Amino acid sequence: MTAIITAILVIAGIGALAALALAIADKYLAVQEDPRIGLATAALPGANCGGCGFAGCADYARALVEGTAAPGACAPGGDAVNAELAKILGVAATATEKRVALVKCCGTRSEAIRVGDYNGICDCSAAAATAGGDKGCRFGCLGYGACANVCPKHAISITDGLAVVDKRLCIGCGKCVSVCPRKLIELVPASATIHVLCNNPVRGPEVTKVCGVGCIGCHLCEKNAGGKEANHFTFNGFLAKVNYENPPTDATLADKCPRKCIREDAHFETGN
Amino acid sequence: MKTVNSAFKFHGGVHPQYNKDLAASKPIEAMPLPQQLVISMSQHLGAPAKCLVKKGDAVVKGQLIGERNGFISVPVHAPVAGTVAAVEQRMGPAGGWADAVILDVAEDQSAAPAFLPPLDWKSASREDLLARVNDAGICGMGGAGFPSAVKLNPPPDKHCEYLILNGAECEPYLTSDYRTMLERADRIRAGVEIMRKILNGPAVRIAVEANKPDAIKALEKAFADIEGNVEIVVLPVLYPQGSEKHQIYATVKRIVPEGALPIAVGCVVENVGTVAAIADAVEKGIPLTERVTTVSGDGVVEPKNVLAPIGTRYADLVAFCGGEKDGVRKVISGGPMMGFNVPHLEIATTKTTSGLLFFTSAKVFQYTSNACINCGRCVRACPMQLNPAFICSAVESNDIAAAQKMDVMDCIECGACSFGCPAYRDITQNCRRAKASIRAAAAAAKAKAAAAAK
Amino acid sequence: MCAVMRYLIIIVGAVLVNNFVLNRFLGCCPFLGVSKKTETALGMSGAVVFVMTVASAVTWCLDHWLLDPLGLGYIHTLAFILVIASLVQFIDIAMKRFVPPLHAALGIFLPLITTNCAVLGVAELNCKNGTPFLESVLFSFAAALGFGFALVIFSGLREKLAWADPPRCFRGIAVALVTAGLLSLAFMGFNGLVKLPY
Amino acid sequence: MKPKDTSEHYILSSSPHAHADASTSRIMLDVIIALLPALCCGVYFFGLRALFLTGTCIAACLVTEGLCRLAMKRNNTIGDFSAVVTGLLLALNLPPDLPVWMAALGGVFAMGVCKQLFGGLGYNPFNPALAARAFLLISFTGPMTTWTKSAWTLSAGNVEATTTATPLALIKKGAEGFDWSQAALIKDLFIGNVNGCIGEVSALALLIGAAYLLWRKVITWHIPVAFIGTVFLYAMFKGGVPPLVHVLSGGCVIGACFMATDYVTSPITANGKLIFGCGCGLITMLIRTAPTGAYPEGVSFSILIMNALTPLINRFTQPKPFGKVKK
Repeated sequence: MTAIITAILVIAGIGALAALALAIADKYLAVQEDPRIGLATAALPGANCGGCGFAGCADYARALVEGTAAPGACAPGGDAVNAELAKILGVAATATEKRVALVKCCGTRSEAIRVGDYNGICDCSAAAATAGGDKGCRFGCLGYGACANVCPKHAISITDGLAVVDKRLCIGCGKCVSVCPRKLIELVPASATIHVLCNNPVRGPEVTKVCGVGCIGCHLCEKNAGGKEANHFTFNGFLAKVNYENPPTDATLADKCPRKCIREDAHFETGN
Repeated sequence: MKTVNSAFKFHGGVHPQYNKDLAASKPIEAMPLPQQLVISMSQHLGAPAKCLVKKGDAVVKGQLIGERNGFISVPVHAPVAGTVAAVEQRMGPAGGWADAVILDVAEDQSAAPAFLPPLDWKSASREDLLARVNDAGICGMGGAGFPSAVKLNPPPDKHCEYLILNGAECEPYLTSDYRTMLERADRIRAGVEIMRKILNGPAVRIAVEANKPDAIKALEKAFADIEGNVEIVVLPVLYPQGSEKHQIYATVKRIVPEGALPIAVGCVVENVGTVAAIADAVEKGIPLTERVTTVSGDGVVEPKNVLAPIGTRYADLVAFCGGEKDGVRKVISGGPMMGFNVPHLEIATTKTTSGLLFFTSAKVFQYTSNACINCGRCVRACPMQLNPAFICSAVESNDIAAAQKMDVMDCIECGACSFGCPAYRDITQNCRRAKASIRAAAAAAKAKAAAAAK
Repeated sequence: MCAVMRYLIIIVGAVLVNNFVLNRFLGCCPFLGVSKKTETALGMSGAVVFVMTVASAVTWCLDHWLLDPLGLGYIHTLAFILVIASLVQFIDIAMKRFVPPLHAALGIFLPLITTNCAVLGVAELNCKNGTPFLESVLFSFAAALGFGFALVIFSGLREKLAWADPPRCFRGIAVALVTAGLLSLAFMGFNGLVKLPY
Repeated sequence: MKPKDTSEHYILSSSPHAHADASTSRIMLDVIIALLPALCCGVYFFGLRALFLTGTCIAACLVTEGLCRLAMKRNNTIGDFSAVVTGLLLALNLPPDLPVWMAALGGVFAMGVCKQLFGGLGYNPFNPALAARAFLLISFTGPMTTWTKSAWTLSAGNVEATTTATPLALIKKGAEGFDWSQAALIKDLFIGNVNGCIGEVSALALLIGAAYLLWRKVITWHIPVAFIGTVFLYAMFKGGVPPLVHVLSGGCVIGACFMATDYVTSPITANGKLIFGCGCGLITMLIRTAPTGAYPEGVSFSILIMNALTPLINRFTQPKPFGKVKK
């Protein structure tokens, strides 16, 4: 009996001493950290995609609390997360619409010509730096998958020498936008259904020389979509561009395009 | 004046097959004028020149058609008389697109050329000479195309102690500098005297690789009675002996610090062809509008050293050399170690086009890369003493930060690593990729900082 | 045998011959967890060296001066865990205050030293062998050094493996475990290199 | 409609457009050629069974490599001869009387576990042949240390004795009163007329092979010289058995010239190679001369341990760039 009591007392005594030491340490050595950092980190999706421009969610959370970043940069989280963040930080939320990446080119290997046999690293920037790239069109998708390699959600695949985004998987982080040497990926509202899949602003004859589906700037789409006043399309040189502030919804526009570079809900099913 | 052997060997280097005999014995030959020239506004390092002509304008030989646009930039002149057919974007040899003047060459070339007034270098002031080098549109003709006027005008706190003439021509196949040294040694001498005056009398070192004894002899003859500290330095045959930093080490044993220009160690390096061009620009007032280009390789009927106006399309150039043989698989603008592949022959020569090589499948190696076996050949070959194997592996794993830590930015892209790689890895291309990515990131960071400052 | 020689043998024995990770298979959790980067591995090694040395000294005193006189040898495991756990907590707090970058790098693995069987293992071994105080501390120090040595070597290997291209199913921890096995195989060469005094 | 492509395309690739006459398979072939003299000596001293064992190892390696690549759905890499080199090196490091199935198992382990599991040639952290040898040694200590058939004669004083032990085993045992410095013994060791693994016995044949590799610039002098030099110096300062005996016996020469110089698992820079070689020599001698050590020979373990240290050595022996300014 005494043995049991001694044991209990000894262990309890050691425990009490250790607790005292820890309590003192906690009081005198503790580091004050803003509790909001933990809250903000927990509110973020934890995908660590880096789309906000910071090294992962925790880093973004720290920047938010320190005031060097504003909520609204988290595309994967969407409105709900941004509202939550704004609540934690005590600022007004800015609404963001879900955006997805769009590859503005439809010149597959079977539609657009190549001007050389590229032999080198399988990377778009590397290919573009070699004699300007092997694709005839100097604005088109090279199809070496730089965007697919950086996509944290594996939403981009290369089909027939062309990058294709799966709208359902895309979280709109924008990493692909910055790695594309041809700068032909754009973040567009997920709700838009009609897209011009071309990035070549030069004159028609130059385009038809290198691509079977390149935009020649014929303005037919604009005419079919209610003319200039309807303001569904804008033009950059000889290149039509969907006005994503006011996107067209008429599915027949795609069929009416003589160059077949207008596609409905390009490549992907309607996202959510 | 004396001839000495280089006593300083830099680390690494490789020995490619030189194959210079294809064109070495062919004297420089001026080619008849082609029907059309494509004169790029971006033939040099730095900002492209600003185009001064428009469609329909008639120009005469030597007329200024592109003006200097910024500090590091050079003007462009019309090589022949003709009419401007268009000003449009064209692809240059390196794959970049820039404005180019498409010039329909006039049949009648009798119109008086618009050359600059000749200068007597002995009586002209240093500033006048420098202005002339600038106005004549002279840039380094060895490959990089650095504006010569900038090079010859060091900042006031720097003094040029050595003027080094680069006659190494370490790239295989190329013989344009060799022929220039052989046939135009007197022009090189005149250029040296002018440059010496501009640079306030530095010592002169003429660096020539040992495999060009004829050129050394010709230079010795031309420079026999020159006064002052002038030496011909015979370099051992080793690629990349023509690299600026390594040539400085091999001739005067000075090491250019990373990220610095040769003037940091009191040196100015200029290609021999450029020196001859400077002589012409000063003494005869002729701007830089033509150059010697070696057309060679096993895919060309008759290899030649061609004196062609700048802007000659490659198709015209090769036609003058008997055309290309059947089965050409690769066309290289420049030398095989550092030159650029071109996809078609519509591309035109620039002030830096030292060679145009055509290779048939017998000389072309097509490859698939295998895993690095860590053999260390690239480490032994790298003249910059980097670790190309590890840099390449890091870049392939998208670890650009690791590559940067291993000093990839010091890489001179000479290709010595890829040349000897038994696994046929794209080491040089990966280094290039890492450098481009680091530069882009730095530019983006700068832009972001600038935006934040606003 | 002179004392210096004896200490040398203890050190060589604990670092190379009976390496805690590669021979006794203690402390495998941090060995696999904190070996992705050499910098972190070095930090972890330092932390373990410190914790193990201090812990063994404290536990030795506890064992010899408190538990043994009271005849409570049978609860020493319990007591050791208690002491080690609070010690690690203390170091955690101190490190957060004084070397925050290292604290951030070690992350979850610093509290995990609490459950690092190597720390408890060395205390148990000392207790079982009845080693004198100085040798206990030295042995613990050397054992921790051995742990750190193995950890740093392994982190180097894993940094190299990050560039490798193993089959999909073996990526990550699987290939790391195979590497650890091969490393252990290599260390078997030291078998019997020195005869430990106990 | 797709526009018409212009004629045949040129190849577009990044510079350099020239390449030296070098390839992985050529290097491996050189190593195989360099190992042939040692193999011939092995066959001469131990009979045709040695050849059979070697064939088994090579076949096991090739089959395993092929099957692994197939299972991984990757390109077949048998053509680069690296599997042959591993098989050959493994066989040369086995006792001639080892059961054939054990040798085959070693080959499977080398290729499957030590190489392809990491992704194939270039990614393995440990030398596959040595790891397999260590694996066999640990698993089948008896057969791996039994030397029955080929006996060698040595003379101690005036007594001629025949032994089935290897020279290193004798050293470990501390053969009393034995004259280690006699010329006949050195000669036997040099020619290979002693007991040991198939390929390690003849220092002469191995040195011929090493000379070939040096001439072909497949290996550099750093690792062999540092390795053998360290063994020599250590033995010299230790006293007792003459250093030359230590260098010539066991796997020292084959290890220094062929195993430690394996590209993949050794440091890439010259300084790193020197450190690596010294480390190998030091650990070898530690294991060999420890009176209580479990193994008479330490070459394979020493190289394996240094293989493990290679990434760290690489880390600390990075070359300094030309013109690098100290920060």
